[in-house]
This record gives sequence, structure tokens and C-alpha cells, in this order.
Amino acid sequence: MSISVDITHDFGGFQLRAAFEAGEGVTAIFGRSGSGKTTIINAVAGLLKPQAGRITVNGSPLFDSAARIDMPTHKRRVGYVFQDARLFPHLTVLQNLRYGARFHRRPTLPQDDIIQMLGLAPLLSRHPTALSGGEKQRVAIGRALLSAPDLLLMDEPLAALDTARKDEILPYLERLRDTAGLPILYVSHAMTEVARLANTLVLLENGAVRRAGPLADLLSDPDLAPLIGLRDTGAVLTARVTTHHPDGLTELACSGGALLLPRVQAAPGSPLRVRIHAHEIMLSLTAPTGISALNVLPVTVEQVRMGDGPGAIVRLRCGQEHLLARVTRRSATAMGLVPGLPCHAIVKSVSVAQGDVGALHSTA
Amino acid sequence: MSISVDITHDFGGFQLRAAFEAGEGVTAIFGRSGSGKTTIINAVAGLLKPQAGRITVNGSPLFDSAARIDMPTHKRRVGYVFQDARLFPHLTVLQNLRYGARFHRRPTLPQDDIIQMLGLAPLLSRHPTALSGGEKQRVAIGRALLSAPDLLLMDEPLAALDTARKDEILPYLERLRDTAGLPILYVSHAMTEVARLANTLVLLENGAVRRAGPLADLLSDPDLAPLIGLRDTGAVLTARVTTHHPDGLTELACSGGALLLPRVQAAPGSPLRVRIHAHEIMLSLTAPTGISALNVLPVTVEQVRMGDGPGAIVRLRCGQEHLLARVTRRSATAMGLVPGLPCHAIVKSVSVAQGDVGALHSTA
Amino acid sequence: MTDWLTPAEWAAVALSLKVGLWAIACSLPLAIGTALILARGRFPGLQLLNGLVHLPLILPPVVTGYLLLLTFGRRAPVGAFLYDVLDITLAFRWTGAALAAAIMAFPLMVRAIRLAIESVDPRLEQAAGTLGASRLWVFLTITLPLIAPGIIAGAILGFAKAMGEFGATITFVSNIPGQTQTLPSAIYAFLQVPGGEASAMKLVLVSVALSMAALLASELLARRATRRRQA
Amino acid sequence: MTDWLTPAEWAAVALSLKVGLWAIACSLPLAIGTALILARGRFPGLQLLNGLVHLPLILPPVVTGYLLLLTFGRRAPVGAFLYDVLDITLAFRWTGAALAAAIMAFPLMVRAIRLAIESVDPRLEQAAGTLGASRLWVFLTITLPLIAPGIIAGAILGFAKAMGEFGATITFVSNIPGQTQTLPSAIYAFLQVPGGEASAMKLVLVSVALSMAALLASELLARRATRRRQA
Amino acid sequence: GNVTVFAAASLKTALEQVATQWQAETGHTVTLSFAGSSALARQIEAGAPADIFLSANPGWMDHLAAKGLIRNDSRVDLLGNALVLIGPARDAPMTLSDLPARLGNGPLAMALIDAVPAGIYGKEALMSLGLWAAIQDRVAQTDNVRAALALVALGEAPLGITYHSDALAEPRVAVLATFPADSHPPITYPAALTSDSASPQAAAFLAYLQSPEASAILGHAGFVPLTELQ
Ligand SMILES: Nc1ncnc2c1ncn2[C@@H]1O[C@H](COP(=O)(O)OP(=O)(O)OP(=O)(O)O)[C@@H](O)[C@H]1O
Ligand SMILES: Nc1ncnc2c1ncn2[C@@H]1O[C@H](COP(=O)(O)OP(=O)(O)OP(=O)(O)O)[C@@H](O)[C@H]1O
Ligand code: MOO
Ligand SMILES: [Mg+2]
Ligand SMILES: [Mg+2]
Repeated sequence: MSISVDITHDFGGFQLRAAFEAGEGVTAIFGRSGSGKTTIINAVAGLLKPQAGRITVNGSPLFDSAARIDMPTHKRRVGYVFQDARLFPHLTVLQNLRYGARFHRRPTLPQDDIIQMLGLAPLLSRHPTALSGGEKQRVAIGRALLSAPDLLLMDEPLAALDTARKDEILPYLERLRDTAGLPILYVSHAMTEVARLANTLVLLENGAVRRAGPLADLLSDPDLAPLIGLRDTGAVLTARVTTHHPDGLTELACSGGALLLPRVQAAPGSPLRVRIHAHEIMLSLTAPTGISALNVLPVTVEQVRMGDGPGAIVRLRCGQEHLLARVTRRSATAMGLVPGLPCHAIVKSVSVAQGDVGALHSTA
Repeated sequence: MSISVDITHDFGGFQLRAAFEAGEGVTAIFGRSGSGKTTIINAVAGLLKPQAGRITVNGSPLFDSAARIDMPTHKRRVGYVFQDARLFPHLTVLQNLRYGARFHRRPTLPQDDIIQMLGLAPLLSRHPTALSGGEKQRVAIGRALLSAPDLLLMDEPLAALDTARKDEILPYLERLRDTAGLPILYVSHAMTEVARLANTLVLLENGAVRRAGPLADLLSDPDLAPLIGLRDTGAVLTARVTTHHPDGLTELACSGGALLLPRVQAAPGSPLRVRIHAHEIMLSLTAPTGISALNVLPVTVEQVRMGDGPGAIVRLRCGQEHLLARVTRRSATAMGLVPGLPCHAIVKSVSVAQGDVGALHSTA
Repeated sequence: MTDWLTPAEWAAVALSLKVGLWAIACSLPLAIGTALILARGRFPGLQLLNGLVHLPLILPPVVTGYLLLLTFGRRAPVGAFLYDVLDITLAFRWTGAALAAAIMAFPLMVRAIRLAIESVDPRLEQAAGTLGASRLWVFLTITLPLIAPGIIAGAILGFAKAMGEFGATITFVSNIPGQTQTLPSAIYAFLQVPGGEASAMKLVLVSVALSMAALLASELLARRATRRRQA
Repeated sequence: MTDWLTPAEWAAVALSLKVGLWAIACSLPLAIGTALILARGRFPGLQLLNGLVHLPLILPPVVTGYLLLLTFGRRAPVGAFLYDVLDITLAFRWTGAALAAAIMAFPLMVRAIRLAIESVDPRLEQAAGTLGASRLWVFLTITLPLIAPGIIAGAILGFAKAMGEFGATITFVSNIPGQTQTLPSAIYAFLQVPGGEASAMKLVLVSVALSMAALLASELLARRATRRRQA
Repeated sequence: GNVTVFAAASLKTALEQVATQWQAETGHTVTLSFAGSSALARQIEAGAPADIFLSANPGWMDHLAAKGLIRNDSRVDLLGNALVLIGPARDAPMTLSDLPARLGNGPLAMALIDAVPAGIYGKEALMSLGLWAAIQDRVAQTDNVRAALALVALGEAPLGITYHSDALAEPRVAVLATFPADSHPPITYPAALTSDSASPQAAAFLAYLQSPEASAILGHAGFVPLTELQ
């Protein structure tokens, strides 16, 4: 399953020049407000006809301006969760959810599961005007999921939802990605969601693709930190569950050592991805004792990137993988951080949020 | 300036029983999707007539079912940023922004500043259908601000915006709160925004007010952590800028000691509030050395609240104030954390986000 | 009660209802289609079609009736075709009266429906498309229910017009009691003779009562169609 | 060119335009108000008002004309009052023809505008309220521009009807050349005498041409009103 | 001076010619308002600015007379007319008794038999000739004589009953038979000055309508001038 987008479109004042390839899994489109994210997925859905270019899924074109191909929306088999919910006002919640059912070739997703996950059971007989903002968005997600699409387009689907609800929905999207093998184009401002779900990241800036590639590569590139946002910078590690300890902690093995995290819902042996925020890693020259942090990973400094401000981003080798750490320049100087220096990365167990631990698809 | 709300409303299936008082500044209404947040501010705006109750601003009633008072919306002088932007489709962005200007008594807010802050200059002559989701929301914010209201109602105003844009808008809202003295009822799922802006916090659960009170009190109460969300738990400290160091760090004094943070935009002497996430505090029995964290505050354990899971929340006395720290039970046991134990709270400079440092209103 | 109106008058009442209902029932789908084309179509002859639809409104009814006679009369091209090939007779039959009523009501129905179509949010139709619905299915399940109030408004306007239409009808199908004598023809006849006003007013009342009942029913229907959406 | 129509016919053309334009111009505000009440009002007599508005559509035009004569004639109560107190003469003047046209067009205008009002999103009006706009101001600056296409549709329907209306007009104000002889009355008179068809058709063409021009203009206007919103 | 005449619509062509001629002779103007007699009579009742009323039947004139709205002394039966059976132009004349047979299944076009004078007269005539019962189911009534004429002219109806004056002007129809004058009440077009008339020339024009010049025009149009002033 691969999606390839190469389109240009001119709005008069705004030019979109977007070209990227997306492989299996989730492709996140990340960019500031007005950078062209919705425009891209509208083009993929066939709701906007780009002035020129090609959009293919698995090599077969949905749109090709040169070949005059423009497949109508309903034949593209995309499920689209719109930025605005766009529920059908004359239908009940249940009728909205079931709208796409008629066109199913296969009902992959059990309706009741989705209703339960999204907490929609008490709302089924209501009309959309009687829903809260977040409820509408949940129905919109359910409606798209239940249409059994070949490709899911999600435009900030979780922006209107509270953290708890997000944490309920994210694992579901992971399952879709991993078990149903459903490719997803995912627009979000929230790097937490992106880092957890995405296999491929497309960084959009002002209508142009600034960088596109595998998530782990982009997230561990200190040069992209300003674009991603310092606060959201942080690499992802792949890990495997080894033991669930009786005190509620789960031990993971990654290439750089063991990690203890609060209970992870995954069977021993399962592969996981763990995002560790750059600002949550503390560096120590010696192995510390008597502290509340349980994770101390031996690492080697690979690159120190001093920013314009008071901070520095340190790229660390950790086994086969990389971590990013954000420290102050003052600390970097005081500790004498230079490439090649061995040191210890201290990560609090609890500072790795539930939301930052995600299921890992074998290809990621 | 004080707002008092005491209303009941029944939607058939959903009951709202909301009573709270809000003093000066920002009152945040926090609760899960569907908990009744929009319903409350609709009632304050006069868009929904509660079945019973009273809503007063400075003691004079906007609504009083007993006295049959129901002031029409346009006389309430509220500025409302809706959850959906609700721009006027037949007007340009500029005309939308200026719609309320006609009714000004005083044009408090310079229009050009607002247009600049919200990045609306290139959009002024467009119609709303030609705007992206985030752009619409920015216009909606500008429109409400420019109507020179006596009371600002904001329903998840920043949910559709990227972090960078949020960080541009938040200081502006602080200025409104502090210099214009504009009371704000602020609905948000994002505790970062809430902790930064709010003076009063109203925690809503299922249509009922679970707790309402000064922000600092509620945030430092370990018992409320599950409701707020573990990831969002964290106390706020009040601090005062002492020095800006040449390496870009700013030194703050709080009652428990000094804090070094990345450059804070505030003159020496300014009061600030600093939110420190519970999961970002590391505890150490001894003062650590050779680490990248610059802030080590001497604290005393006051309370250890073991949760159901693998974590524990520790309430710490830090000078005159409190901090919350989240650690694993394993660490709590290993370190022998009990009330009265003195220890050290380690906070990385960079782990305190820009967004977590906010201007402080004198009354907060 | 039955004495109150003569048998001929009762027949006129029944006929008017029959004519009105058939006129609306048969022309409504066509009106919806035409409204759809006018609202959404983009082709050169669009404004011509638009003009054609409005014609019965612009022309004095007598002229419309005369043109109908020229087109659908037994000796006229279309009329002869219908009669010979499809065995449909319009001239001097209630079917002709229904045709006249439908044509007179057509512009009113089309406008109401077109206005409704133009106020449907196209983004909802797009959303239905992404869920796999073809354009026809989108129309049937999204557009049509959303324009229901407009269709009801169009139908009631059309029915009211059909109940009042007289000039085109009497010119086209004349006035054959029991066959083509609708209420308005009967009313007209009474008004032509001195002292006939009282009898005419009696029929006017019947006509008004029937139309009002239909109007009320349409309001309730429309309100239900809308309320469901906002409850 | 001027020979093509007789002076009396030119006068009828001019009068029809005058009557049509005045009828629409004067009744439009009232139609908007009525539509607003019907769309938004909630009071017991609402359906009565609704019925009253539809009456000219339901009644055969001759009856409407007769009722107008009974109400606004020089000897009739309202007519006498208007004449004595306000010095307004309606009977047998072009003003009366305009009144008749306005009344016949009224239900069409009200329906179109009402449909438009009902499809305005009330949340936009609420938003304007929160910005400090009174209900009147909200109506003027939000509702009115949003229903512009409906108002234009109503006006053009009304104008077309006014151009074609004949039954009520000739019954109410007679058929006095230069005073009350509108195009449809002139057409009618031609059709009353054998051999008048050619002259009648000439006037029909004029009438159709005028209405089509108005129709095209209205379409352009409406499109502009809508395009601005979607550009 | 100006004279306003409210006249039955069927008189349009002829009356316009008379008026033009009078205007040429006297320099006074005539305003002619043509509509159905019923509408005109009701308008005069409502105070219409008419100087002369020219009705297509006596009934409405009687109605106005009863209300004192016309000057009884000015009332004259101005014109008469004959009732004829018409058919397509090439048809041969026939006798009235063949009417049911010639009609076949086709409709007989007539004006409204209870409301419009030509229809009322026609029904009377058919009844007195004993033909009514045979054809009454096949009568297609129109709101005026002209429409009945049109039905025959267009071939929609094989036969119709109209005034002689109507049949004369339509080349597509032929007069197949004339109803005996005694088979129906006399067909008269009464004329009178209205009580409200203030025009000094009104009486003059009413008189002119009875002049030989006017009679010639009206007679040419198929009407039967009933009074000729010497
Ligand atoms: N018209 C209505 N009829 C019935 N229930 C309603 C109606 N409007 C809202 N509700 C219900 O009332 C509850 C509160 O709605 P409200 O819009 O206040 O939620 P909220 O806290 O703003 O949620 P969100 O964060 O999702 O916007 C929801 O459960 C909603 O389903
Ligand atoms: N119809 C239009 N005419 C002109 N400009 C448009 C139109 N539609 C969108 N734009 C512009 O194109 C740019 C990209 O819009 P798009 O909706 O793709 O942004 P986005 O990345 O989805 O932003 P957001 O996060 O705010 O939703 C924006 O600057 C917007 O103003
Ligand atoms: O178009 Mo009419 O004058 O209502 O029959
Ligand atoms: Mg977008
Ligand atoms: Mg809400």
C-alpha cells in the first residue's frame, strides 16, 4: 500500500506545491495553520481538483491532470474525518454512522466496538444539533471508520477531544493501522498523536513540503526541531515488552538498555514504540543514585546543536537508535558535552506518557 | 468584577447543575467532552435560557428565573469565541472583525495589534469560505476581542491552532486579563492553557461542578489529579524575575528557592506564575551533582498519595507553596518517601515550557 | 349538508381536488428535476430553460390556455401524437385541466424547490460522496430530505394555484360539468349573472376551506421535516 | 420601430412596467416583514395570517378583483377613507392596478422570502447578538444580506406575475387605455374580437421580452449576491 | 372634452372604428374600456368614471337601472345580433335539426350556458328547437364567445354556437345555419348614460352611435343596428 502525491494548486495568494510518497501505515501531515494540510487531503479525496499533478494509490491514479483522470469522490473509497464534523443534520447519530454501510464490500469493523470506543451508545437516537462539539467529532470519526474505506483521511480528528478520550481512541487507530493495514493520512497539530501513530511524516511549510520521510529519522534530526516545535521535539525508540512487574511497572528492552514504564497494555514480546521528549531527558556524567528516576540509559553524545536561545539539542546514540535531549547551553558547557562523550540519560518512568507509548507495526 | 453562576437545565438525558463563583481574571471551565461546558457559557451569553437559576455579573443579574429577568444577548456585552467559528459568510474578514465596532463604547484594543497578533493581515479582504480551519478560528478570536466586551467567553478558542500560534496568542490573553482587567470564561481541554491563564478553575463532571476554586489550590490537590488527568497534573508556583543571564537563562525567585529557566520575556521584578508538571519533577534524597538539570529545590514531603496504578503523587512543601511530583510506587518505596522527609526536587530548566510560564495578575 | 351544494357543485369540488392533486403529484418530480438543473446546471441554454419555466407566470392565463390548445389540442401536433400513439386525450377532459393547472403551477413549484436546493450546504453532499454514495444516492438521501421544506412549500403553492386557476383551464378544456368544470369555472359562471354573487361566494368558501386545510397540513409536514433536524 | 406598436399599445407597455415595478417596490418590504413573521413568529393567529397571504393564489383572480372592488372602490369603506382622508385614489387608476398586481404577487414573494429566512443559520444571528447587535441590526446586517437571493427570487416572481396578471386587474380597475390598460388587459381585449390574435401575439412577445430581461437581470444579481459568499 | 365608454369586449373592433371617426369629426376624444359586461357593471356600481355603458345583454343594464346608476331616459337598445351555428370553413350549410347527427361524439362549443349571454341564448334556442336533450352532454362551455369560436376555428370542436358578428370575422369558420329569431329571447346590446356622467359630450357620442355613419360600421361588423336617428 503506497500513496504518492505530487500536485500543485494556486489559490491566488497561496500556492501549494506538494510532492511526497507515503508507504504503509500512517502518514502524518504536520504544519502550521494555513500551511495547506486540508488542501492536500481534499485533493486526495477528490473534493478539490488540483490545477496540475498526480495522485496515485498503489500506483493506480486517482487523479492525473496529464492523463485527464479524475476519479469521482465516491469511487475513491476514502473515509474522511473532516476538520468540521459535517454530520448530516436530518439523520440521527446512528443513521449518520451507518450511512456508508450500504456501500461496504466488507464490514471490517464491528459497529458495536466503534460505538463503544467512541462512547456513542447514549447518543445514537439524537440528531446532530443536540450534540456537543466533541460528540459531533466522535460521530464523524465513527462514520468514517464504519464506511470501510481503503484509505482514511483524518483532518485534526482529535482536536476537539479531551485527553482521556484521545487516549481511548488512539489505540484503536493503531489497531486499524496494524491489523487492518489501513493506510491513514493524518493531519494534526499535536505531535503527541503524530509521534505515536505516524510511520511517515510530511512537514509542510507555507504550501511546500519541507521534509518528508520516516518518522524516526525526522524526529531524531535536531535540525528539524525548530519546525516541529522545541516542546514537541523528541525521538522515538523501538522496544519490546519483557516483563510486567507486580508493582504495575512494565519492563521493556530496547537496543540501548532496559526501560521501566508504568503499566503498558501489551503482551510480553510485543514490539512498541516509545517517544521520549527531548526536554524530559536529563543527562548525567556519572550514574546517579538515590533518585526517583528508574531509567538510566548509557548513551554517547553524537551531536550538540546550539540554538539561538539558551538551549541546546543533543543527539545521543542509544544502542542502535537515537535519542534527542534538550539541555541548557549552560549545562552543556558545564558538563563539557562534546561528540563522543559517554554519559547517562535519565528518564523518569512517569514522564513517558501513556500517549507516548504506542503499538508498533512491524514495518515501522 | 465577579461572575456568579447558579443554573439548572435539563436536556432530556443530560442534566446541568452548575453553581460557581468566579472572581477577577480568567475562570477556566475544564471537563470532558459532553460535560456541559458549552451549555454553561451559552447560558451566560443568553443564547440558552436555563430552566432555572441566576447568573449575575458584579451582582447585577443577567438572568434570574425567579425575578423573570432575561437580558437579551446584545445587551450583555459579552464577546463570545464560539467552538465553531461562526463567521459571517457574506462579509470579508475585515468586515467580520469590525462587525462589533459599531457598538463600542470605547475602542480599548487597537485593531492593528490584534490583526498582527493573529496574523490576519493577508486575509483581510477574503471571505470566510476561503480560509483554513485555523484561520477561521483566528478571525473569530479577533472579532470577539474587537467588540470591546465587558466579559469574554471563549470556547476552546485555540484547539484548532498550532503550538507556535498558541504561544503568540496566550500572552495577549494574559495582557487582556491583567491590564484591561477583562474577565474571561475560558473553556479548554488543554491544561497548559488553563494553568497558564486561569485564576479560578471550575472542574465539571457530567453536568455537575465537581470542584471550583483558585487555580493553585486545585492544581496542588493530589486528589483531583485523576480528574485533571495525570499527565496534566502539576502545581503552579508564583515567582519574581530576578536576573536575565547573558547565556539566555532567566533567574526567578520563588519562596522555595531560585529557578533558572530559558529566557522569560518579563522585566526584572515582574511577578510570574510557573507551572511545573508533576511528572517532570525528579526527587533525590541527596543533592545531585554532574547532571544537566540546573534546578534543585529543597522540599519536604507532605503527603504521598498512592494511586491504583504503578504511580504515586507526592505533595511537597516548597517554601510557602506546594509542588506535586509524580513518581512510581517502586521509587517511593525505595526512597522511603513519608510525610516530613526532606529531599530535593530536580527540575530541568528546559522542561518548563514557555507556555507554562505566564504573567501573573496581582490578585492571583 | 349535501343539500347545501347542488350535485353539479359537488362534482366541481371533487373535480377540483382531483385536478389539483394530480397536477401536483405528476409535475412535482419534473419540478424537482428542473429546479435541480436550474440550481446546479452550467450549460449555455440554461437561461432559456429558466425563461420557459417562468412563461406561464408571465403570460396572461388566457394566452397560456390558447397556446395549450394550439399544442395539445386534438388536431394539434403534440395532442394528436398523444392521442394516436399513447391513447391519451387531454382536450375536454379532466386530464387537460390537470395539465393546465400543472403548467400554471410549475414556475411556483420550481422556484420554491430551487431556492431550497441553493441553500443546501454542498459540503454535506461532499461528505456523503466520501462515504461512497454516488451522485444519485447523495441526491436521494441527503439533498432530497434537506430540501423537503422547499418541496412542501412548492407543492402547496402549486396546489393553491391549481385550486384558483381558471383562465388557462377554461380556454384549454372549456367547461364541461363533471368533466372539466372546476370550482373556479363554476365561480366565474356565477359572477357573470346579476345576483349570482351569493352562490359564487358559497363556492369561494368551499375552495378557500379546502386550500386552507391543505395549507395547514403542509405547514405541519414542513415543521416536522425541520423539527427533526433541530430537536 | 415606433410604428410597430400603436400609441395606445406603447402606453400599455409603459403602464405595465410602471405597475409592475411599483407593485413590487412597494409590497416588497411588507412581503419581507410578513415572511419574517411567518417564519419566526409563534402566536395563535399565525396560521390565519398564513392563509390570508395565500388567498390571492387560491381565489380565482376575478374573485380577488371583485373583492378589491368591494373594499377599495370609491364607494367602498376603505376606498372612501383613503380618498377622503389621504387623498389616495386606487379605483380606476394605475395605482389600483399596482395594488391588484401587488396583491396577486404577494403570496409568491412571501413564500420565496420565507424559504430563504428559514434556511438562515440562526447561530449566525446569535453570533451577531453577542457582538452587541440589536435584533433589528442583526436583521439588517446579517439576515437581510443572507436572504438576498430569496428576496430577488421573490421580486422576480412577483414582477413576472404582475406582468401577466389580468383577471383581478381588469375586474378591479377596468381596462382604460393609458390609465389602467396593462399589457395583459390589452391582450385580453384583442383576444375578445375575432382576428385579434396577431395583435395579441405581438403584445405577448413584448411582455415576454420584458419579463425575460428582468429575469436575466435577477439571475445575475442573485448570482453576484451568492458568489461573493463563496469566492 | 372626453367621453369614457365602458363597453362589452366583443364590440372592440367596431366601436374603435366608430370612435376614431367621431374624434375626427368633432375633435373630442373617446376613451374605450373593454371588459366583460359583468365586470363593467360592477365597476360602475363602484363609482367608475364611465359616461356611457354599453352592455352585451340587458340583464346588467337592468341591474344598474334598478340601482339608479344610469339615466333611464337615455337608455336605448343600440344593437341586435343573430345567433348562428358555425362549423369549419369548408362545411356546407345544414339544417338545425341535423345538429345532433353532425355533432357525432364531438363537443358543441358554446359560451357558458348559465352565465354568458351567447350561451344563455344558445341554450334557449336549442331547447325551443327540441335539440337540447340530445346534445346537452356534449356542450363544451367557454368563458366567452370568442373562445367558443376559437375551438371551432382550431378544429377542436366540429360545431359551435356564436353570434353572427363573431362568425363573420373568422375566416376559418363558416355559418352553417342561423337560429330563428323567435327561438330565443331577443339579442340586444343596450346603451345608456351613467348617472355620474359629467361629460357634456357623452350624450352627443351616444347619439352618434345611433347615426347612419356609426350604423354602417357596426352593421358591417355583423351587428344589427336597432335604432337609427334621423
Ligand atoms: N439540544 C440538546 N438536546 C439534548 N442534549 C443536548 C443538547 N445540547 C447539548 N446536549 C447534551 O448536553 C451535554 C453537554 O453539552 P455541551 O455542549 O455543553 O458539552 P461540552 O462540555 O461543551 O462538550 P465538548 O467539549 O464536546 O464541546 C452533552 O452531553 C450533549 O449531548
Ligand atoms: N478558496 C480559497 N481561496 C483562497 N485561499 C484559500 C482558499 N482555500 C484555502 N485557502 C488558503 O490556502 C491555505 C491553505 O489552506 P488549508 O485549509 O489547506 O490550511 P490548513 O493547513 O488545513 O490550515 P489549518 O490548520 O488552519 O486548518 C490557507 O492560507 C488558506 O487561506
Ligand atoms: O395567472 Mo392568474 O391571473 O392568477 O389565473
Ligand atoms: Mg485545515
Ligand atoms: Mg462544547
